[in-house]
Amino acid sequence: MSEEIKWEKESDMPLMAMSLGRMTVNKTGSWRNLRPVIDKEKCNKCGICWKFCPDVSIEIDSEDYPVVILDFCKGCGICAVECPKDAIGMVKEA
Amino acid sequence: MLEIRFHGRGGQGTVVASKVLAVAVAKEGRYVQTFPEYGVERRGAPVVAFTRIDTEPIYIRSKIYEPDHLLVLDPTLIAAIDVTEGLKPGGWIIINTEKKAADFPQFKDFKVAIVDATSIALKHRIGSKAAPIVNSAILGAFAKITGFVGIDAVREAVHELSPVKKDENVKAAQEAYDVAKAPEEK
Amino acid sequence: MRYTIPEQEIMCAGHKACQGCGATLAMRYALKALGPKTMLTLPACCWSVIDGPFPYSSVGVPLFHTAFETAAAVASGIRAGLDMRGDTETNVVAWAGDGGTFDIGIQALSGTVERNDNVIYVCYDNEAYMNTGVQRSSATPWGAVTSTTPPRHFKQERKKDMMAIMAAHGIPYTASASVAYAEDLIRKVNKAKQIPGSKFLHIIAPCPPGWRSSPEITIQLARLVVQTHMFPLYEIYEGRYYKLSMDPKKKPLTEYLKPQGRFRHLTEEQVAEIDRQVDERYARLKEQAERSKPWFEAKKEKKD
Amino acid sequence: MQKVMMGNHALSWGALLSRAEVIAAYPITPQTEVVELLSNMCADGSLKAEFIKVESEHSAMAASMGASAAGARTFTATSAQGLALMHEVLHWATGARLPIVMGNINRAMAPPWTIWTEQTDSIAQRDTGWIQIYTSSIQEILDSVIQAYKVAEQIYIPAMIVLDSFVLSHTNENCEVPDQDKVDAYLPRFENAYKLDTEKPAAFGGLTGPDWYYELRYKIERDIQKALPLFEETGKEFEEMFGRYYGLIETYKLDDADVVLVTSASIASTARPVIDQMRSEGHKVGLIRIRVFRPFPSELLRKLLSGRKKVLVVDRNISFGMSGAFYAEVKAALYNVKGRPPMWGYIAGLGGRDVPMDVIKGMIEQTMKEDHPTQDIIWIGVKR
Repeated sequence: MSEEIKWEKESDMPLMAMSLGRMTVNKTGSWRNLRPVIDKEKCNKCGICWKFCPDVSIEIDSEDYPVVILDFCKGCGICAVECPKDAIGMVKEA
Repeated sequence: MLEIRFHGRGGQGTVVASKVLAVAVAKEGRYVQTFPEYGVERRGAPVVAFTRIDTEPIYIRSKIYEPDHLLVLDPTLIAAIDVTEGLKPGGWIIINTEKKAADFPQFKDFKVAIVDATSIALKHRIGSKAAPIVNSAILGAFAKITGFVGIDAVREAVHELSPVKKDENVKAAQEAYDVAKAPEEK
Repeated sequence: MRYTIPEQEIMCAGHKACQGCGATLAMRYALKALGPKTMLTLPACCWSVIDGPFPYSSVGVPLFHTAFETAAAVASGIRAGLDMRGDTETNVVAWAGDGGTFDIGIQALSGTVERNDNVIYVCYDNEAYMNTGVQRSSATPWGAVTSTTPPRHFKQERKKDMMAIMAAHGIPYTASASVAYAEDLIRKVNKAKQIPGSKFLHIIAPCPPGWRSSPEITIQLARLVVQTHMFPLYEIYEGRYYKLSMDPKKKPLTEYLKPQGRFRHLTEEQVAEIDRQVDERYARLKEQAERSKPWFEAKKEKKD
Repeated sequence: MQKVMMGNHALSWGALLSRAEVIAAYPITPQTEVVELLSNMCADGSLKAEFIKVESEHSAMAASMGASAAGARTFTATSAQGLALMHEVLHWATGARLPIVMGNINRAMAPPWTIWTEQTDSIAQRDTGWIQIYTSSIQEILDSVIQAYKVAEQIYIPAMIVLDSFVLSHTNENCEVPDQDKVDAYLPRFENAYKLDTEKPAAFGGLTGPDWYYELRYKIERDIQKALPLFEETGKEFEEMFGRYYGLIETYKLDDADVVLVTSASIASTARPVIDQMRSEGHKVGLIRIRVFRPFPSELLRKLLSGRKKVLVVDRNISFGMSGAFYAEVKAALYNVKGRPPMWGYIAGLGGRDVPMDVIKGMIEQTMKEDHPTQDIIWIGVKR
């Protein structure tokens, strides 16, 4: 995870627009209005949801189940559509 | 400062001749500046090149309007253009021709010297019959007649700058040097 | 769990892509295949925004942002610079959208591949200038609506055949791919990595805002575009030898067109016109693949 | 080694001696001999460089950027239309802080088609953040390539070496080719501290908002200003090693001069014998040749010009709707100085019109005759 980079003056920053950190500072979870919820009962651990996530927001846990990283998931819903077992539902964010 | 103008046709080696002279002069430790008449002339068209020679660094960078001396690589140009335009009275005109110096009465205000550079070039098989390359020979004659540059420096420069037939070009320069004669002072 | 694509994530979360962005998946997959010893150059395109603002980045490899029409030329320069400093291993990749490839960047691209410079050029194709708000490009398909081709005057020209243009340069490897077929896409990137000279990859990347489609059907569309023969997946070796990566039974075109707002205005006759174009092109492709079979067989025998 | 060479070849030799590693260039009259000789040098192995034979000047600069970003010393050359085509990427090279060195042969802009000299092509690029060195001899062209790398690579600012079409590009003259060993000692191998590096992956040039873009521009300006002392330092170092000094400007018989001619490039060279001639006629005239136009040596000019009786600036370029560029900038530099001299601005030699000694003398004489300049542009030799 990257830390937010803060400068006060020009001498703090590099010579040119050169990146110093990763975009993981940007918690895109706030973009989401629908949240994927995984039903472990139905999940067959195929990994298709992980494969098709454009936001790198699904991780595989130690038991091979997918886990949605809510800090970053934008709620596009691809995982729910592509899940062969209908194990992912999209629920409204409160 | 000496200012010299070269007249020829595109493809005859006129610009190269001016460069060879410059290299020869530089080898003798003097300052030179040489440049063609800038343009987009094509093969066969009249071509002009200039050389400045001095013992001091040369700063002037304008064209040469009143040259001290001329080299005419192609005698047919004499009828076509006024080669003497701006030429200072008493200046040398060195002409590549089969004719005699006396055949150029129109140049009475100048000193005319001739050399048959074409025959010398053909003898040494430099260029083709249709397009002999005469620069080496005419420079040999220039060295002899004017004494502005030594034949050794000319030979070296010719050798250095000839892309092919280096030895033949050197021989042509030497032969022209040997045969060239300044006309008697009037 | 059975991973069908490499586990390693080089691109990170937090990037600025729209929900359901196909171009982002293209990058995620490509980087998995390319690995960390890769340098990217990126002209103006959606990815200039997606990667993130200064001083952050999401791609996880060195990236040189560059002017719209220069991706290929900058890649050539990076390659030459690395080669001169003794690094002939690092993958140099130009990563451009359809605008930077089909249109404004085609001159530099043609120069780079004509010289057969050892770079991989990837065009992620979302079929319009999406970064500036969906204006038509020469990659926009016939019939589509964009902000410069409104419904009453939809795109009247066919999509430029960029694959054929690249093949005409005779480069060693040209391939099309879709983000719905991640394994195939990754296989092709891996192949491109192994072949010296210029490689061109053309990746279809659905764009929910531009295509006026729901973000959740991005993969479905990327699959249907292949299944309807709208965007066939194939490879071209040495500019001459064609190989279909898959030859699916053609699905009705409407399955692909209907969910997209950009095609909603089309009449049945107009859909039939697209269908005709698709069939014509697919038949030609199959013919080219058929003619190339002996070459692939000879190559296979040689290997055996 | 003593040679007789043309200005274009002096650029190629400069690149060779600087050990340029990547060259990306596209031919254009009157620059072609630069790339032809470099191609031959690469082909015969005397120059160990990769020559990318790009399809346009735009790609020449783009490929140069890529090579420089990858850490290689990079060279290119162009002229006029080619330079104009590069315009966008010239800004890019500066913004990306890539110390590329480029030769530009000053050729007048079309239409109408023309190939003769004028500075408007490079003057039009003065706001791109490139260092601009206007040369006035073949020797200076060669030496300037080496010095330009030395300056550019210390401050991560690209540099352009400018020479007159034909008058310098195609003129052959004596040129001392420095020893490679000595050039190597003067100009060490380039190590780009900000190169693309897979060990330290970073993105360069990403979207930057109003909060920090401003500071990045500030840094470019701060660093290009550093070139002013750097030219003097590297010039002195160059003089110690090679016996020739190159600074920001060159002065001639300036000390007691009442009337000072300020100009550049080949006109400044022809002006020297004019000054000699007029001095011998008893006129207290002097010459300043502006060599480095970007960054502009304002402070130095203020020091040298304030208190003079009259200054005339001769421009072989025109910023349409204003005046000659050197004139405008010399005037601007002196505006806040007490005792600033009146300044005359002449336009001469556009499109390669020859500027011989008598024309230069005429401008000085006209200046001496008039009490005060009455117009921003004095056209010399217009047929009207």
